[in-house]
Amino acid sequence: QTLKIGASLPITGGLSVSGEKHKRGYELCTKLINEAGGILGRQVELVVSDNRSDPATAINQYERFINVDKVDAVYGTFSSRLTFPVGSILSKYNMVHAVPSGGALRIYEQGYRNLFYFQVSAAEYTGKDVVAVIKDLIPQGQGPKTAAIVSADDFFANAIAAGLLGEKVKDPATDKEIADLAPGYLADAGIKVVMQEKWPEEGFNDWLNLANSIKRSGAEMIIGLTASAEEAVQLTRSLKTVGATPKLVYLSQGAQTEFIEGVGENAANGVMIHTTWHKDVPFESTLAGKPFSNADFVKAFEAEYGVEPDEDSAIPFAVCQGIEQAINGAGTTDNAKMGEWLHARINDDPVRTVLGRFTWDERGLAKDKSHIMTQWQDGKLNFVYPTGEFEGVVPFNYPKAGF
Amino acid sequence: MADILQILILGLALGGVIALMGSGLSLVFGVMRIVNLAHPSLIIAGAYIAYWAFKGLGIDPIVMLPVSAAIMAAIGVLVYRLMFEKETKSAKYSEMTVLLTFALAMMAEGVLGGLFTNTQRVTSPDYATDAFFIGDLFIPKGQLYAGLLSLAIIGALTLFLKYSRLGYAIRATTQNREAAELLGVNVNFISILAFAIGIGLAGAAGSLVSFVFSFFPAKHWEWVAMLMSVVVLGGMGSILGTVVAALLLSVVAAFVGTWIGATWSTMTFFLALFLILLIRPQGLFGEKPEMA
Amino acid sequence: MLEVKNLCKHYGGIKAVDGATFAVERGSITALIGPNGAGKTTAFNCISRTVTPTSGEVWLDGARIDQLRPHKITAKGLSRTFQISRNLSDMTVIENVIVQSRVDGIRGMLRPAMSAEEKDKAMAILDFLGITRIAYEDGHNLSYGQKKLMDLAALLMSDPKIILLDEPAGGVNPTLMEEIIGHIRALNEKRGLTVLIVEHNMDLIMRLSHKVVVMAQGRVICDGPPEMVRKDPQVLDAYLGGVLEEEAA
Amino acid sequence: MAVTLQQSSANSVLEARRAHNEKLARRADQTRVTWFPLALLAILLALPLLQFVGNYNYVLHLVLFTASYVAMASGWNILGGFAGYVSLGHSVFFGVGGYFAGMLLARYGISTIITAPLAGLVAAVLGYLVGLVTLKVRGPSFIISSIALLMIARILFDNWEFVGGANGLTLPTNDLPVQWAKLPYYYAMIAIAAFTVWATYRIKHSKFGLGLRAISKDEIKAESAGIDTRFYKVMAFALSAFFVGMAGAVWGEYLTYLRPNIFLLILISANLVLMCILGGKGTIVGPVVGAILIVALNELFVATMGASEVNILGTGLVMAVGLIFFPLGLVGTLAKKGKLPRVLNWD
Amino acid sequence: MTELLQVTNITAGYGDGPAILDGAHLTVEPGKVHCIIGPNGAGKSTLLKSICGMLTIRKGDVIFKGKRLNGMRPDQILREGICFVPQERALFPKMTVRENLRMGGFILNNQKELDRRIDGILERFPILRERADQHAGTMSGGQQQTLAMARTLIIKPAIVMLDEPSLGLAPKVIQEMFDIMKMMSAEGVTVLLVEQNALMGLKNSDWGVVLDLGRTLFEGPAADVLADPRIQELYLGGKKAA
Ligand SMILES: Nc1ncnc2c1ncn2[C@@H]1O[C@H](COP(=O)(O)OP(=O)(O)OP(=O)(O)O)[C@@H](O)[C@H]1O
Ligand SMILES: Nc1ncnc2c1ncn2[C@@H]1O[C@H](COP(=O)(O)OP(=O)(O)OP(=O)(O)O)[C@@H](O)[C@H]1O
Ligand SMILES: [Mg+2]
Ligand SMILES: [Mg+2]
Repeated sequence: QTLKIGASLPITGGLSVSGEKHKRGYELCTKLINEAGGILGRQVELVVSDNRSDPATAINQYERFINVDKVDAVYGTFSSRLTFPVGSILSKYNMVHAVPSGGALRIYEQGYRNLFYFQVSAAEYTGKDVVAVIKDLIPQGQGPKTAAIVSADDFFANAIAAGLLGEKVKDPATDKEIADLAPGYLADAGIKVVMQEKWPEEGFNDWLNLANSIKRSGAEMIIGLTASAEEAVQLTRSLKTVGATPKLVYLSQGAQTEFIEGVGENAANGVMIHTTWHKDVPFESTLAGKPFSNADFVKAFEAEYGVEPDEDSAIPFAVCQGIEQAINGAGTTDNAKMGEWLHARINDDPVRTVLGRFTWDERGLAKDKSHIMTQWQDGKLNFVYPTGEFEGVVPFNYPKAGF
Repeated sequence: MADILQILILGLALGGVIALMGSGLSLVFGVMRIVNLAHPSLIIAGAYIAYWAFKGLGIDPIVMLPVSAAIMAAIGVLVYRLMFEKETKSAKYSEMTVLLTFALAMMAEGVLGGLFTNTQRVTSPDYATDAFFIGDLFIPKGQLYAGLLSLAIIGALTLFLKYSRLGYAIRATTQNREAAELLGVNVNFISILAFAIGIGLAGAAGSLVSFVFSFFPAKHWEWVAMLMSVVVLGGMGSILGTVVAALLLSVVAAFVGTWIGATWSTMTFFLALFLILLIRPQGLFGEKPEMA
Repeated sequence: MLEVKNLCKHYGGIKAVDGATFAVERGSITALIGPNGAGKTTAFNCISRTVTPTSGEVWLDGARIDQLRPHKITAKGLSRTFQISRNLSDMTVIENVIVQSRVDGIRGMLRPAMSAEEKDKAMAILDFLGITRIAYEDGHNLSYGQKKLMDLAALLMSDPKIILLDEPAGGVNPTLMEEIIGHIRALNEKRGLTVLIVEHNMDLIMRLSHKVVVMAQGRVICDGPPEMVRKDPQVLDAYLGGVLEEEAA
Repeated sequence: MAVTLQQSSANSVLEARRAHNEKLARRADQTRVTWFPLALLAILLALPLLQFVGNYNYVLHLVLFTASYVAMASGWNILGGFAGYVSLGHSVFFGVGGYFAGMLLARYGISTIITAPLAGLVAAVLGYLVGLVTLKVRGPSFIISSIALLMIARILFDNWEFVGGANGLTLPTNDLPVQWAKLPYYYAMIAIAAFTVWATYRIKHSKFGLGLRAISKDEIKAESAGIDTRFYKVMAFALSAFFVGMAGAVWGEYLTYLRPNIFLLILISANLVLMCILGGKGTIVGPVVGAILIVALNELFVATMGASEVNILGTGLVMAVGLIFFPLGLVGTLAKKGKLPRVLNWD
Repeated sequence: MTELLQVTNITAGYGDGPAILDGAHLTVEPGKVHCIIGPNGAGKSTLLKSICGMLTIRKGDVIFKGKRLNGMRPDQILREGICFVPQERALFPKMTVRENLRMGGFILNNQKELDRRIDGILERFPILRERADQHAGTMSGGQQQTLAMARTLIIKPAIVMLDEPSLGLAPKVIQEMFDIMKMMSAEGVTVLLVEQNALMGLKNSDWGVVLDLGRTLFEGPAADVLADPRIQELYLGGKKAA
């Protein structure tokens, strides 16, 4: 009898680029597990449904997995905007909710105990690592003094912006304050925000104007918090067209191959992006009980799909590893037991994935992890930070030489 | 001052492209009474043709324009024969066609998604991310070329419709199919022709759009409302109106986007639509509906 | 009863109606005639307010109505037909007819669409006009004359005080027309229905109307009893052409 | 048969004409059935009994989902089907209803099942106001204005921090065990759907409904027939918004999540249109049949093809084929051919 | 008898509805004026529509100059030489009068000749010349009727079929209209008209046809039709005449 695992993903619609990659991550992992004999001796059957980037459909599909397909476990979906609604239904059924993407703090402050986030930390705290790069890698006094923050009106992007700007995070339903992030990472680092702008989630075309405003603000650092790789491409291309000359550009998306394809090597040069994963980081993990390094993952992925993986496939791969280890660890597909097992992880006995080690706090946020900062250099995405922790770190390019 | 001028330039540059995207829509409505909700998705199809030629064969999208227009026109013929030919006799023609084109939009999205995946694409000829710098000001080359070409195409088409024999036949068929047929017009052929021209225009627009905006199959939903607003504001079916509305709104949107906030720049299009409904329901250049 | 004062309707440079003044007395049958393009239909449109007059006044029963919306005018008891029949497709002929019956306020709106009495009345009217067989036919699938008849039936349904008929005889078979004339006259005599009629059929006008108003180029050029108008040289020249002599011959 | 004037008298021609007319005359509609919808309702009310023998949550979910669409599509039908104003923006009222009741729930803990009529009323008022502006134009312009309305609502809600902006907000879940958690919403939604269908029936068979139908064909004619077209239209808009708003209210709590991009989607509006058209616009049973059909079809696509472009392609294809072969909708086309099963004649 | 157009026992109807015409026949002789009369809804317009190809003929034949026309499209039939002016909505409302006339000569390939003929027409109908640049849809009922009629003069077909040409015309214009028709027939154009203004119509015609019950009840010289008391009573408003 097979062991069924369901995942609802945005294969079509606005989030489809990442959704498709998530599917690959889940599929590859499942395939490798099955080749190694499955979980608890059972072959794994992966059920993927397309939710068309629509929250209501996503909820519907998880409910279908649980009630009709009678799955043994589920994988999370892509993006905060889908994870939020799915969270409540999975909590109702008390399924382990392994979240590949959905970093907003509010998701974890609802009191659910079945959440396990497979990324570094809540998006609100991303700014910490950005500022750290500036502090650690740029010589004293040469760092940017002013910044322009432009962001998509998106869950994830808003959350990063809130951290950078030091805003309060509130639950609009009850107006309860969840966290006060003041004064904000930028203020901390002595960077003044000279321009701030948001664009709507859908239907925005006026990129040149935005880029023009950024240029005119004269900001030395441009922070572009885009919701998708597509927006990152648009923003970068427009900055190039208007001839902006910042010293540093940080984008929240753009680690994907689509980015370099869309903007070209020159424009991409020096653009910094935070990620949870990078192909050159020597993470060690286990798969089906055997050691499985990050390099193994990259190799397997290339063999399967003919392209290099990126973050959007690595994270779901890690989610799949986590569920596998949880089932094996708990010795059952009883989700309550699996949840207990995952919560019981400690630093010495963590969940080991291609994203590194994971242990979680009460809320489901990973403990003691930091982002990997990457930078496009001559058409390649190199990882530049943290220095000193792993092999393969490449020197940071600064300042950026135009687009 | 330079600021204002710059924003104006950017607005106009964007407006030129939007004008071409909208004018195909306007044309198909003007001469066929079809509100083609699928127009944006067909523009995307045209853009994919340009993209494929650019990536695979290294052909410049502007060079590709006539080809992609021709291919799309051919597709238009096919689509018309399969979907719309039967509807011409329906009493609910205009409403039916709205829904049919809606279905067409979904099918196009599905097919394109299957062929090209949902990854975002853009063609990147050099001029696409370049600009003419004049002192403090700059004019983006890509937008400029696209805008000028758009206006030229629209102009040529308008003349064709107004003065050529086929143009007469097309307009006559729209206004009174039976009468046109009784006067010797092969109305079915004319309908196919007109539809093909409209879709061909989508193909042409697609070529130009391919280096101005990035696109993926599902992108058309974002465009549809914006283009429709432009068309209504200009006056349903008036190509000149569409062009003026597109330029006007783009400029206003540029100012709103800069001075009030980028979130609100899209809003310009929709608010303008409501405003025009309040004060001049037939649109800027539309004819006042005749009562009795 | 109905007074039109100095009515003007200009379309750009075209003066469709240009200062027309005439009155329709209560209980009379008044004919409005004139050459093609004289502005008769436009005058009707202005009276029933389907178009907005450029200037001028329209009074009904001592109240000004040219500011009212059309349905209000209809509610005051003025109903009209259209020269080119406007029928409601996808609705049966009987529905087309019953739609014209009066609805008062929200209460009225909630009444059943077709009460038994209304149905009987509608069928009686259709029967009289000889079109019972199309009662359940789609209002669109009618011959030209049938549409005219349906319009007339709808008009009779609403029990108006005054009706405006725009070429009711156009396209209607003469034999049937005879009966319709008889009916209109009966309504006029028995119930005091006031009628304003536009027609080109002079024979019909002469026999039916008490008074004739002649329009040409947007203006009223002559007005009086039929016999007088018929002999008016201006009318002969502008409108009747050589017809009269021929008929006389 | 061979009547020629040469041989017969005038009277015999009149006689023959009568017979001829008799032959060509079309009959009045067949009578409707009422027992069938009532029986259907009874079955649906009893359906949750299944929970005693197993977990049929998903079945309940599907019925609830369908019921919400029945309510919305029937509501849409008042404006789109009767009055002929096709709106692609009705999801606005879905959203307004959802948010209004949802915020009441979040702040004051009053269940949306209680506040739904109020939410409907708020949607109706909004519909009334919007209608005053947009109902000035007909046909394509109106359709587009409705899309624009949706876009405006979307942008406003996306930026309205009080209701959580683009990020939305979560609503508290109820404390019932999983087995029974859906029931309150299930019954509420069935009740709303049944009420809506009944209401559309009443509307269609009133003077108001007749007036709306006249408006949908020729507004000038309707106006000169004494119908206050402006008032009728705006009322139709408000009423149809009312029902959609009610459905939205309950849907919000059921999902436990409010977000602009759940409610304010053009695809939801499009679904309403599609359901009415496929089922039979302007008929009572049409939206019901359409809703069942579309939801079932959607399930089929999701279940068999799971994912992807095929799904969109399939939906588009079904829509196109349906429109081409059943231009009056399933119910309308069958009725025209006289092949409509009697149980489906609810008019 | 040398007939130009022969309609034998045709059956026709709308869509898949009942047969409106059932056993209608008609003989059209060259150069004459033919007038069809009959009560409302008899099928007169339907007959003309069937001949010109707007409706499919279910049974029977339409033979024109020895050629069977069944199943041909209206534009093809026009090119054969049969021109039809329907009863309603024959114009292009958003085109000007001049453009409407230009469309009337659509099948002509010689643009110069077309312009010349249009000028000729405008000369003949001052009412149209005045309005040459007005949209046809905004003209009065009678003006539109005149335009529809005038448009047929641009091409010189073998047969002109007119459905109630006198509809909505002022008495003076009606007379002119019949004069034009006579002139056309003198020029060799055969005229087939349907008239409810039956007395007028028959008086100006050579041949009369009575259509009722979807079939032809009587065919004969117009004078015979006028004289028949039964026809008088049934179709010509006979009580008065009697
Ligand atoms: N919308 C319009 N735009 C421009 N001119 C118009 C419009 N409507 C009417 N006209 C002009 O106004 C004049 C009066 O038209 P109207 O229809 O009132 O004439 P009428 O007396 O009813 O003629 P008929 O007997 O032919 O029906 C005509 O010359 C017509 O061309
Ligand atoms: N479009 C249509 N669809 C269905 N039935 C129609 C249609 N048009 C006409 N009919 C039917 O065909 C019959 C004959 O119509 P037709 O127009 O031929 O009559 P007619 O003799 O021209 O009458 P009139 O003198 O009133 O113009 C009518 O009874 C009508 O019900
Ligand atoms: Mg008139
Ligand atoms: Mg007729």
